[in-house]
Amino acid sequence: MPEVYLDHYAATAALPEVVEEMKPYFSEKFGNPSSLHGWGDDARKAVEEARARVAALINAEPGEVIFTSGGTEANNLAVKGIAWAARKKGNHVVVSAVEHFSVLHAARTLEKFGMEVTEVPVDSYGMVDPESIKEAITSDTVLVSVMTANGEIGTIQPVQEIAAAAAEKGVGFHTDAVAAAGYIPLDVKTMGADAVSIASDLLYGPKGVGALWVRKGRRLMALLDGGVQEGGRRGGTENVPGIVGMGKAAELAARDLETRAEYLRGMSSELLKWLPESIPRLSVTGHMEKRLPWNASFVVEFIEGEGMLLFLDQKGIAVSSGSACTSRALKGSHVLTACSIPAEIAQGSLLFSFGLDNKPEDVDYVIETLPPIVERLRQMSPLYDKFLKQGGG
Amino acid sequence: MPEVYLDHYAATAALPEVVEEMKPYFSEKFGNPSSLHGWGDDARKAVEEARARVAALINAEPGEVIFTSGGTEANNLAVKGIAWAARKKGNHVVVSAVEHFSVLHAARTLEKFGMEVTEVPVDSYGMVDPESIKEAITSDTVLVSVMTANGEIGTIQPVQEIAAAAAEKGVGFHTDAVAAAGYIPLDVKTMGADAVSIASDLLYGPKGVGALWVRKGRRLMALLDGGVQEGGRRGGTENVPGIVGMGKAAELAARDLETRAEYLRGMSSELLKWLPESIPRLSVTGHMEKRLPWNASFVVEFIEGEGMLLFLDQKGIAVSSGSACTSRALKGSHVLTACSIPAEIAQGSLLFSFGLDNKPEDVDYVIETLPPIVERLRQMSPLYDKFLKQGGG
Amino acid sequence: MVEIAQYSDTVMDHFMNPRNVGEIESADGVGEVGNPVCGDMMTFYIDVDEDERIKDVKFKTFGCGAAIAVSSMVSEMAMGKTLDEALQISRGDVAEQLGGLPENKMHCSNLGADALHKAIEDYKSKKAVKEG
Amino acid sequence: MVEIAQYSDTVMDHFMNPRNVGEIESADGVGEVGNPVCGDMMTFYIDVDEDERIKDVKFKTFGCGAAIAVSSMVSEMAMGKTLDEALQISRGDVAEQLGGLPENKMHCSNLGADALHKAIEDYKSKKAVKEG
Ligand SMILES: Cc1ncc(COP(=O)(O)O)c(C=O)c1O
Ligand SMILES: Cc1ncc(COP(=O)(O)O)c(C=O)c1O
Repeated sequence: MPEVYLDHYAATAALPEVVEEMKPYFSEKFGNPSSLHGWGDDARKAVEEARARVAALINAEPGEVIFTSGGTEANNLAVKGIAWAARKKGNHVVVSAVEHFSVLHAARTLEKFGMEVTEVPVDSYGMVDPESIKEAITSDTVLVSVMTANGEIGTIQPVQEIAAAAAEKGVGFHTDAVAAAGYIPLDVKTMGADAVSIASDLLYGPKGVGALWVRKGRRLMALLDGGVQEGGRRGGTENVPGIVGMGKAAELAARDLETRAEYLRGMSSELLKWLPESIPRLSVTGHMEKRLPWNASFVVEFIEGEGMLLFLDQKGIAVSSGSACTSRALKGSHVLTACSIPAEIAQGSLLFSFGLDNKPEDVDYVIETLPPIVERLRQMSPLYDKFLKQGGG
Repeated sequence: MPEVYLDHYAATAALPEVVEEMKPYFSEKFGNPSSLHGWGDDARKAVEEARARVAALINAEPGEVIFTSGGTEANNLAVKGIAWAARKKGNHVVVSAVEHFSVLHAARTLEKFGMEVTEVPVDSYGMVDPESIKEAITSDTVLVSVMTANGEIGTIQPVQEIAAAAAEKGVGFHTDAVAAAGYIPLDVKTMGADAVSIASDLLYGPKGVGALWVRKGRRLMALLDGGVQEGGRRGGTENVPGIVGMGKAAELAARDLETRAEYLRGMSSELLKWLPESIPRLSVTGHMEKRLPWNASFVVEFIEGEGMLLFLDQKGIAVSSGSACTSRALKGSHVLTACSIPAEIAQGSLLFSFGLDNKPEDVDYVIETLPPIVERLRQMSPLYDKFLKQGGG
Repeated sequence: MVEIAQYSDTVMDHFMNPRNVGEIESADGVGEVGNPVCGDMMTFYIDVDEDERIKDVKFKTFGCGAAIAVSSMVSEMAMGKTLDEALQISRGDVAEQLGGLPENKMHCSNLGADALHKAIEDYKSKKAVKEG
Repeated sequence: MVEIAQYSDTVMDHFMNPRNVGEIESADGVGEVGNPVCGDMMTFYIDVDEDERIKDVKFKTFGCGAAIAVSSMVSEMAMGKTLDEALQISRGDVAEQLGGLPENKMHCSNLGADALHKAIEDYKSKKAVKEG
């Protein structure tokens, strides 16, 4: 049976070069970067080299990059850290309705502490209108956070325009680039953001590492209090091997960005084109043009995602879904809801996320494998029954 | 030249078995534990096995263990998470003066948000008196946090008595066991704590992983908002290889606890005995009996720690110091200050932390190497001059 | 810690090869429970013989793997039982027969017994109307 | 990002092999700066010839590697200079001669020039007293 992994948004395999680069930092060059001896020196140099590599991916200054334990921590640090540091200036935060939970729930925590949060809606492609950001900003606003691109539906946001809208009103702007970094060019010198989150895993680096870039001079309250690591903005002994791995992954991602994007786009656009042709009542979610190259996301009517996942797994195909049943919290995707997709249709969500290890044949295999699965589940579905009886089909 | 690493408190080398166990989780079993397919299953099983192993080290239920990015995050989660979850009940927190910064500074952040913090003093051995905890608790107190043992001076606290004092008043009790876990037996069923922090690094596991045990039913506000990973108490894609490594390290630490402790105690007690005999005006810090087996800490009068570290590094010996100049924040150790050691004497702090890779000969090498270094630095010291002129020596 | 979806072999078997999928045209009783908006919806059809025994049962289910497996198991358990016996089938029995269900699926997806009971009630009320 | 202690080769050389360590008994001028409580303390001793030139300089320092290297470098820079020239030696010059100092050590450990200037002032005030 073929093994076709199409869930790179959930997890990627670290590249061999990345693992190779990390290796010595577990047991040989195992020092603590704060230590004043040879072991400490080796670790410190490795961390600073990784910092420079990560900075280069987004054209930032190394001194402005803070390493974290992942995208979630980077987002929490940005949202809470910037809002709290500015809480004497104002108590209002603006986010989009399609942010990742690490931004949305961080904002909800701010609410528990008396801040106000405006969730700006999106259109049916999941796109934020920069005008609506402008309108949401009040004299009390201290932070706008809108993601660079959404991983679930692939939609790339007009961040530059949103940044300009925030800047015009003198408000800090954070963008979660976890799903985008390494796949679309990002340049902090021109994008106008004050803080950018990235994660290692989507770059084929190790899990458990991420980074927050924060523009020099932008005030930030630490989330993990402790020592003065990371300039006092993130305490805790540095995860040296993880950081080294992320550094290597960022270097490779920067080097290969265009070829990777082109390769992934080739496969995803095939699937985006052919799957709707092979399966009736299946539609693409997200924006067709302003779209991450690795993302191919759909909703399939009358059936629910988990069943598709389980049958696909039996055929060696790994994907994910935004359906309620497939989420551990048993809630349907807030992103699909924000795109005005009815709840029962959102239950049939399917997300194919392409990666470097995929081959064009994988698309063929999916196009061959999925239709009978959908058909089988539809045959069991009372909704499909009703649809047919009402003359659909 | 010998290479004598005596800074295991700052960093340890991951054991070969640990690295071996982690390896497949970077690029082969690289799945996301939340994913509903074979790759996800492998990752999920690995994380749950690691959770059981970490739980076993402190005789806890696996379901009560939350993985974090290290000791610092575990402490921040415990202190802020418990205090914030209980903020409607009261707004007072009690900590000891010798806590790690990840507890002390977390408490200071609570202060910024309107909570009150009492720092309970210690005696000259760094020991907390359970009576003083009782006295510090008010009707507004929601949390007491006192570490199991202090890594800088080795002193083991009377946690059971402190836990009893907190329980008597119905107050939650957290203990930071980062420096103690794996070296003294810990049993959450008898110690009476509500939350216990541990870190992987001191167990010869990888950096960037830690865990917080929280008694079932104890309310906790998440610090990293996001997905429902870790039961909704810690969002973010799990650091699977790191967690697997910590699991293995915890398993080995539990298995070998007694032999390790005995072996380390043998070396550290030699140094604690002989160094004061070889160098005048050098004293042991911390408690002589209630002491972590790996710790040998001293202050050397008239000279400053960094100079000793640099000369020792030249001789292949790696240690650390609590002096102001050796800290990145350029502040002297708050632990030594809390033990009423005068600031100019605390500048001469030296911390030897023994590890499994040390040999008894390492002690001899230190005893042979350190005295001429101290002598040389003293010859340069105006303080030593004054001391000699005042008839000391 | 929240338990995550991990299905027993029996659940997987009933999901992959569900028994009694389908519809009974002009069935003696029909029961529908759940709501596609919440993610799970089941329709049960029964035919009943003179001895008040379920002589045929079919179902259609929209929902996750657990929901489908539950429906299949309920249909198997109900087949041939008297209505009174069938009304004794509880959610707990179904989960047990399936070798357990993930904790977070116990409530939302374990609607099969409810749908069956509703079909029985439907049969009874239709009969009452006929006889009344 | 806070710069961490990373010493240049010149700093390490002056730290490991400091020049002019010691004391001058009944020196023409003595200058003491710093405070052991803060972690750095330096005492400079100078002897001055008839042309107001520093003919000998010695120091003792309590403090970190940078403090010792700074003292050594200042002593070398001062040796043979006229007092006026020696008064021109600034903290910046010293750091530059050392090939740079870590940023966080620039302020606290870079007291050597101050101690030298204090010793020169001491010499001058003693001379004024003698001549006055
Ligand atoms: C857009 C976005 N932001 C943040 C995160 C959180 O990253 P992590 O799970 O590495 O903490 C994700 C994870 O998938 C993401 O897609
Ligand atoms: C007692 C204690 N608590 C917490 C920590 C923080 O652990 P980490 O640096 O792994 O975040 C340390 C680190 O040395 C420690 O010694």
